[in-house]
Parts: sequence; structure tokens; C-alpha cells
Amino acid sequence: MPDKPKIAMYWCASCGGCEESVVDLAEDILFVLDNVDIIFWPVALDFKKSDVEKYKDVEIVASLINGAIRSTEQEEMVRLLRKKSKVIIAYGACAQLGGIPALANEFQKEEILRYVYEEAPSAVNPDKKRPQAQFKDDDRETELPELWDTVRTLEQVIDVDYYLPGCPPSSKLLKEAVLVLLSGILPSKGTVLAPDLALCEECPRKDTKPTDLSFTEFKRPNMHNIDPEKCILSQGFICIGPATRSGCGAMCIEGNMPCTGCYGPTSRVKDQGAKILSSITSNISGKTEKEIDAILEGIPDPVGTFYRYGMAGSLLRKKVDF
Amino acid sequence: MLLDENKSQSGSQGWQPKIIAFFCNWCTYTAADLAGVSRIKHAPNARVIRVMCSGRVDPQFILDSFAKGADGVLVGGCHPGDCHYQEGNYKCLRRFQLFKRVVESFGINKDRLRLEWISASEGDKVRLVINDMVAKVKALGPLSLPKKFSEWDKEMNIIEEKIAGKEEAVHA
Amino acid sequence: MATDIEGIKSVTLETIYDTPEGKLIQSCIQCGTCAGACPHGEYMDYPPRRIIKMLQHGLIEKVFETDSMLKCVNCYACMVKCPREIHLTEVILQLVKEQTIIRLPAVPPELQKALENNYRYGNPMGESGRKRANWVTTSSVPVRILSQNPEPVDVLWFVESYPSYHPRGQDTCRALAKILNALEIDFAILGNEEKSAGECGMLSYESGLAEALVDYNMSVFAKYKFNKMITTDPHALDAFNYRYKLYDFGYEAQHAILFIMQYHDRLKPLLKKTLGYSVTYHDSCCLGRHNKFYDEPRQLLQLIPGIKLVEMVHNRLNSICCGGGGGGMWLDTYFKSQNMERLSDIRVKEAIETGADILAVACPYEIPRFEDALKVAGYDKKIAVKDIVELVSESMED
Amino acid sequence: MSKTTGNTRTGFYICHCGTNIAGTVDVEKVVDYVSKLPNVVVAKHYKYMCSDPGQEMIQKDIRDQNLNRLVVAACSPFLHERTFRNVASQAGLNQFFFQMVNTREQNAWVHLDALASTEKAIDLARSAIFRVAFHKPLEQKKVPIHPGVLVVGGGIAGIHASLTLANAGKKVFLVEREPTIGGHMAMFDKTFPTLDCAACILTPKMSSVKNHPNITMWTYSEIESVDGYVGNFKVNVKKKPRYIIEDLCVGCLDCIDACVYKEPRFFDEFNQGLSKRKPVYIPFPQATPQLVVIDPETCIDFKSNKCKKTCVDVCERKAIDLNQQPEHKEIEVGTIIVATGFKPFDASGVPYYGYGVYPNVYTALEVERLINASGPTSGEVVMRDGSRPEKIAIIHCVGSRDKNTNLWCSRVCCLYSLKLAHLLKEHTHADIYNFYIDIRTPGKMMEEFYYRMAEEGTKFIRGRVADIYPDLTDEVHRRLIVKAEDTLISEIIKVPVDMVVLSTGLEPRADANDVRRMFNITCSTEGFFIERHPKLAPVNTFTDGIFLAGCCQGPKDIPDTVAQAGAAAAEALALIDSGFIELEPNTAFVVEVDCSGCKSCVPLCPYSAISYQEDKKKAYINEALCKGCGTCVASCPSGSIKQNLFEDEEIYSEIDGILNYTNIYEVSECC
Repeated sequence: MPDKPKIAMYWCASCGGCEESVVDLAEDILFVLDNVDIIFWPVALDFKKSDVEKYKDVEIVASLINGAIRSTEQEEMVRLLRKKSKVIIAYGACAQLGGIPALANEFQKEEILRYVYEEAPSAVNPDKKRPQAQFKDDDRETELPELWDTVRTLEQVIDVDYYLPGCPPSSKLLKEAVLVLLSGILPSKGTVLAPDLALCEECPRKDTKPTDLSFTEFKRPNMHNIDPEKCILSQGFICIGPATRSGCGAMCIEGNMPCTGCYGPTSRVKDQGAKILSSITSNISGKTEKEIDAILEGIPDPVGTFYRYGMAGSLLRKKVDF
Repeated sequence: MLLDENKSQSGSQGWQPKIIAFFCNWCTYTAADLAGVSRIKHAPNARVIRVMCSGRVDPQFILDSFAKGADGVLVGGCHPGDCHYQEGNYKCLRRFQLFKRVVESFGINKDRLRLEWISASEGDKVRLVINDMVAKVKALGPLSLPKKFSEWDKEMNIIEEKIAGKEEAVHA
Repeated sequence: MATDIEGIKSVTLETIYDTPEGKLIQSCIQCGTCAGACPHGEYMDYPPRRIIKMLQHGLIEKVFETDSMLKCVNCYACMVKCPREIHLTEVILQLVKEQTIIRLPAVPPELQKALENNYRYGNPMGESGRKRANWVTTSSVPVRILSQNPEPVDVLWFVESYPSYHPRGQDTCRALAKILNALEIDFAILGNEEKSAGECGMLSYESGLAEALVDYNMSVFAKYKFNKMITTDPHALDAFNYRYKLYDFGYEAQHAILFIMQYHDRLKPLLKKTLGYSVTYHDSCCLGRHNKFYDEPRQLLQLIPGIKLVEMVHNRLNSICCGGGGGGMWLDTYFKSQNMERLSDIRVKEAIETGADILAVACPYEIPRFEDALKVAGYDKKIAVKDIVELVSESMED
Repeated sequence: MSKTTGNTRTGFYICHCGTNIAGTVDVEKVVDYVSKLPNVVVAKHYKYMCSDPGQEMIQKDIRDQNLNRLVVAACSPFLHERTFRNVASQAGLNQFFFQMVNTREQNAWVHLDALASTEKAIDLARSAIFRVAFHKPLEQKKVPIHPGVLVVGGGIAGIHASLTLANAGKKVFLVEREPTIGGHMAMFDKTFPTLDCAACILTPKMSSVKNHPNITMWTYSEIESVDGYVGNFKVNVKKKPRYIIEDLCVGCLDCIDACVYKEPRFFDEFNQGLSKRKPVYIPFPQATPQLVVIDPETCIDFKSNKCKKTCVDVCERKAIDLNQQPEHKEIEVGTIIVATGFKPFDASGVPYYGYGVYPNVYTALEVERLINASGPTSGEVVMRDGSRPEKIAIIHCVGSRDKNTNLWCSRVCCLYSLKLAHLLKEHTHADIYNFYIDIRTPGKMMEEFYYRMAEEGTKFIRGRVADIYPDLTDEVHRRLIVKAEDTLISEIIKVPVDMVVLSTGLEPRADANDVRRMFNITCSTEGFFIERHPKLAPVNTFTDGIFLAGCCQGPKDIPDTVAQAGAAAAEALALIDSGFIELEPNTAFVVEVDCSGCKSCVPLCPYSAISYQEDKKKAYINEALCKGCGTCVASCPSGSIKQNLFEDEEIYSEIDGILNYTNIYEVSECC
């Protein structure tokens, strides 16, 4: 019996939800395990870096990497996986676009470290100690990963073949992706393995959206009730659905929450944040700066709103000047 | 004016800002033509991209311009109420009001992005706006995002070198 | 702004084309409006239009062969009517005038004396600086003098020389003090520390003197804390708002009438006494043409119960100068020697023609000039010259 | 430069435009640089690219070198884009495989530094070369042109344009705001330089308009809205109530005599208030149409509802209807001629000339009425105080050539001032003083006219009047003293006169801005409508199918107005007779497979070109309604709408081209 295809899975700067989504395959995971050999999956099984190093170049059929890249260790590992794998799949919003961790690109590394280790109300650190990259104690010398200044998407660090979007990707998409990989008929490089249509396509509330929408105010879900029947955007809550790929099954909408854009833009859009901003603001009422600004007060944090997942992968990537 | 023009000339004397200007066909592009017909001299830093309406200016174009190396982006449209397409300029203004906040949050000085209403008859306003914008952007210095991007990525060289070093060691 | 300051301080004829205002003379179409509008145009060898043409041709030296520019009374009449908006009074004529004075074989003695007095005593009359605040003793209300009580004050009232010393000027001062007091304004004067602001016309004649006065007054201002400055003298107003600004004067000076008008709601109930006068108002050059305050003085007059406002033939933008500006105050003898009709004489004729009881003014030069002209005119009908402030104060009496 | 269509072979041509471009831009350097860019097969410069040899050179290259893209760097696309598109299509290339670079108006003409200018030319050339690679072959849509024409304004311009078109067999709608056509010309007495009577030449034309079978004349009417585009305008016209049933009124004027006001007592607009009219009136005897009008502002019945209505009773034909309501008409036309005229400058805007203060100060238009035989004094020059003037000053340039009022020269004042000098002299034998800044008498027979007037003894004083005031020393006459410098003798002079005539300038109409917006045309900051090109398209506007005639475009005299009206009519005729117009194919379209049906675009379109297809659950753009602004494209959140000629890729490649600075140029510089 020939060896089953070897699959590696790795997480970088991420919450772990992507790993969870693999488990969410439920009984389907058995099908996966029947067909592939998971040779590296640190979150679930005890593998070491050296386990990967021992493989020949491109011996691994596919590596599914989730999380953004922001430390030396992550970079080192993904470079190694790239070398050993035939196909690299950026798994999930963080790997594809930077995800939530990429919101850190709004700040300088020092700002973040200072806050976390010194200023946060929960921090007790009178000596203002910070993690060190190198640590020496008696005879031991330890090297710890170091944070980079910039959070990156996976493709900004290594060559990526496919993208599986989502925060996390739906198990449906994962299953389809695995089937595609196993079929051997690979899509063209750079393909995002999700439908190239915006979420409204599969939104259950599509029909309730009026064709004469004109925003007079914007509301936030934590402060107002959302009508569970009607198009959420039409109620004045920012919903990124129109600028976000479908494929998730409109799960957030099913849960009566607006889409926050985790599946990223369609192939025709370079910058999801700019595009949804353009769409939504074009449809607000008001013709003077004053009227317009009054309505826009309902969007206090446009970057956090429109670049929630896409900052690292956006056209500007991060705050360019401080 | 002669003086201004001389002062703002680039030639080979040092860095000159590059401004991408999206001008609407009916008002601002025509005004820029009028400036030409009237020989109204102004700073040579703006590169005009003609669109039919300021409403066509996708915020992505502005970000892309910055990302590709523009030091400033100027959007010119018809005055409120004067849009050739009735309301395109209002849509542009609505986007702009929020978009400029986004751009500032991204650390780009507000003087690098400007929306101006210039009607077809305001040839001199083209001069005033371009000269003023060039002066302001000059004072800010280069934005040079392409260069910044590669500088940011330099931090990755360490690992690259480390890996390369190891490989050499292995081969040796 | 730094370059602008330097530019104006060091401006010479050579640099005339370097300023945007100077460059404007290239656009002159030689229509002659300036010459026709000039109250002394007919007495000038070279009226303003010709001077501009001569400047265009570089014949500046020829301009100085005559005293034409000495006859300019800084009345802005040419400037407001110029169809090319050339800044004649503000820039061009000033420059030429300064050079004219420098080259005069002899400065007219009356003017010479006034300049010297300003230098030595800080006022053109040659009065003692220690008597500047004497009028306060005859004021019906207390007037705070900062040197005696240097506490911060809201409004600093720059009294200026004529109101300080001239008996009729002092009447205006007492009237204003009464009004400010009634309006419960926190105000004070500099008292004997004050020196002439170096009014706008004077500044161009003798820039050295002007600068000395500016420096002196600025150093006095620096000693005290105040929020705004008012004055009854439109010339001082212009000095502060146009010249002192170049020396980092950080306040917007306001004419007393405009200041009072801000409180018209509070003022109106205080004006209890009906004054059954027919009043004609003379627009002063600086307040009117230069600063475009035509309506406010009239509005203030109309707050006074019983007053009927009538207009002279020449009013507002077209008002005729009293002849006191630009040094004219001290050139009457000289002008007379040139057989020139006094402008104040012309003006009071127009005032008498209206049949008014009162010729109302808003500039301290005008009271003595018009009162003098009325004496000479010897008309039957009595017409009194009063500052608007005096009329307001009069109406406040029970 | 990845996704270009096939094998891109671009030809690049830069025009010297004599020295207009080449004097500033180093065209050889541009060619040198461009020739090294990818896809560029040919790069050439030539003295006049738009000339026949230039065009032929390009066409030959297209054929010989098998070019499939064309970039021309020359003047503004507004001038020659069509020329070079034709060049491409005649050589067998789809005309939209072309991109133009504006190297003259927006480069050579506005910069002095040759190096910077050349850099800019290179950047923009590279941008166009990058862009043109993404161009697609497009077809122009042909739209039939409705043969009807709307003429807005019934002055001499509108009248002449209407007649020209109607005589050519076209259906014309002439809409005039006032109760009569005729405009300002109807108020004039005689016209310069021929001194023929204005009424004699105008009134026959007015009645021709009225009687022409092809002209529908609506007076006392205003345009309410204009929709559509060249060839297919939909216009709404409001006919204001005249309170007269037009079909019944025969113009007997009995109602005027019968009015409860025995004497006329209201401001007579046509006579500039120099006479009075009743609430029911006819503007002037030759008014066209010969219909009375009732002014609701002054008619007692409209105020108190208690009038005896003697006018209604006297009308045997029952033509008076005091309950008449506005009538709204919708018409379809293919072209529009805007001839809305001018407004005379309000003379009180120069306060020191005493208009409105001294009764003997008149405006020129008032004097026209005074002199006119059918005017308020039947041609007798009698002043408001009943006296006859012996000395008259005519003051030129009132409200013209003055930054405080209007900077422009009103072009007709010199000549009409000369004319008034002549007519006043003829009527009064008074001494006439013309105060002027410069006498401007360009045009055929105009200088000769000046010569004649001077010969008649009119005194000319070269100086702009600085002051006008009553002579207080002159108890008897109280003449007005006109003070000015006679600049030619450098003397200040004071001329006592009985009458002052202010030659007021011409201004845009107060509502020019509203008119401009309604017709989607542009106007200068002053308010005169802007022609498409001052020399080459003087009666066209930037909006296809809308033309200008007369003083709404700028001050001009009657001969020029008539010439321009004829030209506007000819332009309209040319369009109508071509039968159809080709539209720019820059419309937007939804890529249906990409559209998620989010409906965001639907409310954005002011022309309702975007609809939501309930069956497919996708958006759809009606090409016929789309005007090509591209707002929906910029707003489509999933990038599923495209605009022809302005596709995202095209604009991105333009940005890329401008900023993709390679050092080819600098290297060649230093080596």
C-alpha cells in the first residue's frame, strides 16, 4: 500500500479557532484521516520541528497554515513548511488577510508591549520586565521567539498556493478543499477556495433589503436591537456582507449579527475596507459636510469596522507613520 | 507667479512630490484645460487622471496611488449642485468624509489627500490648489510607501539569513 | 508671515514691484478716477494717475520735483473708487509720499513742530506727558489707570493724544467713560504712560519716529494683561490693526462705537432722554472708506430716541475728508499759502445744507476742524459738532 | 502589465504642436524613453500630428507595423480625441484602442521648467501606454435625433434662431418668460451703426415668429425641467397664467380702458418705470403676441377679491379668466438653443454716480425709452422734473471694466453711448459730454460711426467720472456737477450738466446659475455660459445638443448676436439632419455572474438606470438610461460593475504607469 498523502497543519498568530474548525468536521474527520497522513499538527499531537525537517523537500503534499505571521518563530516555521510542501494553503482569515491580530498594525510594537506588560490595569510588573529574545541562566541558553514590528499575511512571507477564507473557514469549505486536493485536479494557483460572490447571494434576508436604501444614521449592535427578519444593513447596522465572499452560509446573520467581513473580498476587489466604505457611504443621505459628518458619527472607528480582518492584506498594510 | 513657478520647479534639484489628481471630465479637467489656455503657470507635480465624474473615484484608487508611491492625491469635482451627473460629487463627498478619517488613521497626513470643487471656469483655482498642495506635501516630505514596504520587510532578512546560514553549514 | 513683516519694514521704491500690491500698478488703465476722486487733486501738479504713469515709466525722481504728494490727506477716496483696486492710499502713495517729505527743501514748520513734539512729548501738541491723564479728574465716573492699579483688565482703552489734551476731545473721553461705566465694562487706560500711537499718516512721514513710538507703546502693552483694546480715534485704530500687527501686536483693536454697538441691547434701555435733533453724520475716512464701517455709527445714532438722521450730499463711500488725515492736521497754514480751499470748509457747507442741528462725528480730529470751519463760515443757523459718543452720553442723562 | 489582451503592439506619437509643446517639452527625449517601454513598437514625434501628413503617418504605421494600440500625446482630448479616434478607425483599428495624453493644455502651457515638463510628459505617456493595453474594442451606440428644437428666450437671438430653424422645416418651440417676445432689442430706439429703427427691423421678425407654422411660441412661460440627453430631451414648460384665454383674446385692449383704475399707476417694466401701467396691460403696442396680461401683484381682485371686475364685463369674447391656473406642457426635442440674454447692470451699484438719488441721473436703457417715439414721452426728451436738458453727460463703463463691479468690457456701451449722444443731440440740441476711459469701436462701420459722431460736435473727455453731486452754489438750476480728470490735459474738471446718462454694462441674468444647472451647461464665475471652445466651438456647450446664442454667452451687439443665433441654428440643423448621434460608449454594466444582488447600487443612480431583477436577483443597468458617470462602479462593494472606457484595470494601470518610474530616462541623461 502506497503511503497516504502527507498533510501538515500549523498555527501562527491566531486564536485557535481554525484548529477548532478542523475538529468541527466531526465524523468527516475520520474520512480525512482515512485518506491522509497528518504528519505535523502541534496543537493536537506531539510533533517537533525536527519531525518536519527530516522530510524531503516537497514531500508533504499540503500544509494548512492558519494565523498571521508576526514572530521569528512563525516565520521560521512557515518557511520550513514551504520548503517541505508541495502546496501551501493559507487557512483562515488571519493567514489570508492578517485577521484580528493584524489590527495590531495600527500600533507600534513598543506601544503594544508597553501596554501589555506595564500599563494594562491587570499588569503587575513593578520592574517593568519584558520577555527577552535571549535568556541565559547558569549554563542554559534559551532563545525565544521575537515579535516583528509588522503583522503579515502568510503570502507576504512565503509563496501561497491557495486560500481558505473565514474566521474560521466553514467545515463545508474545508471538506471541499480536501476533496479537491485528493482529486489531484488542482485549481489555478492563487485561487481562493470559496465562492466569488458576495455574501448577499446566500443571505436569508436578501429579499428584505429595499432598493432605495439611504442611511440617516448608523447603529451598533451592542446598543440597539436588531430586527431578526430584516436585512441588517438596511436597519443601519454596518454589515460587510455585500463586500465579503460567501461560503459561510451566512452564519452570523443566522445568529442575528451583521457580517464583519471575515471571508475577505471578492477577486475583483483589492481592498475590502475601502470598497465597503465606498458602498455604504455613497448611500448615506446628506449633502453638506455637516449633515454627512453627523450621520458618520455612528461609525466611530472606521478602521476597526472596515479592516477588522483585512488590515495586513490591505493596500496600505499598516499605519505608515506615527 | 513667475517666482512661484521657479521655486516649485523640480528639474534635477532634489526630491519633488508626485501628486495623482483624479479630475472629473466636466468641471475640474476642463478647468485644468482652461488654466492651460490662459497660460496660468503652476507647479508641475500633479499627474491628472481623467474620470467622467468625481463619483467614479473609488477609494481603492486613492489607496493604490499611495501604495504605488504617490506623495499626495487630489480629487477634483464639480461644486455641490453643479455635478454633470446631478449627484456624483455628493457621493464622492460622502465617501471622502469618512475615507479621510481612515487615511489619517493609517498614518497618512491629511494634507496628502485633498478634495476640491473646481468648476470649469476656475482655471486659476487649479493653480492655487495645485501650488498649495505641492507646497504642503513638500513640507511633509516624501511618503514613499513602496520604499517603506521594503523597509518593513527587512526585519524578515534575519530569518532568511539564519536559514541560509544553516543550509551552508549543512552543505559544508 | 515673517517675510511679509520684513517686506513692509524695509520697503523702498526699488522694491515697489516686488509686493503684490505694488505690482498692481502695472494694471492701471489711466482712467483718472483717482485724480478726480482726490479732494486735493486739482491742486496737485501730478495727481495720483500721473504719478502711477510716471512710476510705470520709472520717472520717480520727477514726481519729487513737486509737493503733490504732500497734499495727500490719506482719505482713501482714490483707493475705494479705483476700478483696478490698486492700493493707492495704503501702499503706492505712502511710498512716494515718504520720499517726497524726505526730499522737501523744508518741511512746513507747523508739521515739523508736530513731528518734533511727538518725538519729545509723545503727542503732537507738545503738551506735557504728565498731564495726559488729567481729564480723568473731571470724569463723573471712576477711570482706572493701569500704572496705579496694574490688575488684569478686560478692555484697554487707548485714549490717544487729541482726546487726552484737547478740551473738546476730553468731552468725548468723559462721555465714553460714562457709557463704559454704565455698561459695566471692566476697562482701564494707560494714563500718563500712553504716547501717541503714531497715527497712520505720520508713520509714513517719519518711519523712524513711528517705529520709536511703536516700540514704546508695545513695551507698555507688554506690562499689562488685557483682552481687547478700544479707541475713539480711527487713526489709532488703523495704526494698531495695520501697522502694529507687523510688530507682533496680538490684539484686534476696535473702534469705541463698534464696541458699544455690541452692547446695544443693554444700551438701549439706558438711553432715556429724547434728543430732538436732526443729525447728519460725517463718515471719517479711516472708519468709513478704509474699514467699511458705514452702518454701525448710523445704527448707534438711531438707538438714541428722537434723533432724525439726514445725509449730506457726499456720504458713506463718497464722503469728503475733513482734511486732517495724512498730516493735513498740521498743514492748514501750508495749504492756505497754496490758495487751497480748506476741505473742512467744504464739508461744513454740505452739513449746513442738510439743515441738521448736529454734525455728528466719530474721529477726534473732526471736532476741532469742523468747529473751526463753522466759525469761519459764519452761517446763521447754529449747527453743533459732536462726537456720537457725546450724543449717546447725553441721552443717558435723566 | 500582466493581463493584457494578446499581443499588444503600441504606437506612440507625440506632437510638437509647432512650438506649443516642443518649446517646453523635449519631445525627442519622450520618444527616446517611450521607445524602450514594453509593448511599444513605434514611437515618433512630429510637428503637427493633427495635420494630414501626421494622420497619414500614423495610419501607415498602424498598417505596416500591425499596431493594435495607439497613444497620441498632443493637446487636450476635448480638442482632438475624435480626430485621432478617426485616424485609428480609418486604419482599421477599433477607435477605442486609443488613448490621448494631454501634453499641451495641462503640461507645456502651464509649466516653465522644461525638465519638469518633460518628466511629466514621460510619466503621462507611460501611463497611457500601460492603460491602452487594457483597452477593449467598443461600439458606439447610435441614437436617433428628435427633429424638434427648443429655443429658450425670445430676444433677437432666440427669434433669429427660431426662424432659421423653422424655415428649414424644423419644428421649433420658442419659450419666453416675459409676456412678449422681442427682448431688449424691442426697447431700443435706433441701432448702431446704421441708425435704423430697431422696431422696424425687429417687429416684422416678431410677427413672422408668431405666424410661422413650424413655431410654437409660448410667452409668459418658463422651463421647469430638462431631462434626457442629446437627440432625446424631455422638457417641461410651465405656462404662467396670464388670466386671459389666449384663443379668445383679439387684442382689442378694451379691458385696459375698462379697468377700475382710471389712471395707470404701477411701474411699467417695459418703459423702465418712466411711465405707469394698469394691472391689466400690454407691454408695448407691438407686443407679440398681441395679448393683454393681468398682473396678480397689482390687480385688486387678487388682493381683496372685491373688484368689480369691469374688465371681465367689458370683454365681449369672455377672454378674461381670473381663475386661470398654470399650465404644464411636456415636449420632446432633440436639441436646445439657450438664448436667455443679459441683464443691464444695476446703476446704483456705483453709489457715487447718484442713480436713484438724483432724479436727473438716467440709465442708458431709460434714455432709449425716452427717445423712443413709442416711449413714455413719445420721443420727447423731458426729464422727471419736466424740464428739458441743455447739457448732458454720458458716462461710459458704468458697471464695466471695474473690479468693484464687473471686470469685463461690456463691448456695446461705447457704441450705444455714441448713438445716444447722436440721438440726444438730435432731440434736444444739448451739449453732450462723453466721459470715457477708452473708446472701443471694433467691427465693420463702427469706427466710421465714431468719426461721424465726433464730427457732430459731441465733446469727448477721456477720464472716468469720479463724482457726481448737485451744485450747492447754484440755487436756481441745481445742476449736477460731473467731476473727472481729463487725463489728456491732466486737469480736474467739473462739468455742470442737467442730465446724466449712465452707460450701464451687460451682466449675466440673475438666475443664470439655475438655468445653467437645469441645462447642465457650465458658466464662468461671472455667470456667462461657457462655450465648448472659444474659437472652434463658439456656440456649442459641453453638453451635446445644447447650443448658445446671444448675450447669455457674453456681451455682444445685435449683428454678432444674430450671427451667433444663425450659427447655433446651423449646428442644431447639422445634428438633426445627420439623423442620429453616436454616444460615447462609457456606460456601466453589471457583470451578472459576479453580482450578489446586494442592491447597494440601485439607489445611487440619479437616472434610475439601475434596477433589481426580481427573477434573477441581480442588478441590471439599462444602457440607454446610463449616462456613464461611473458612480455605481466605484460603489459596488463586490466589484461587479464595470464601466466601459473606465474599467478598474484601466485606471489602476494608469496609476501604475504614472508611478512606475524606471530610470531609463535618467540613465540616458547622465550617460
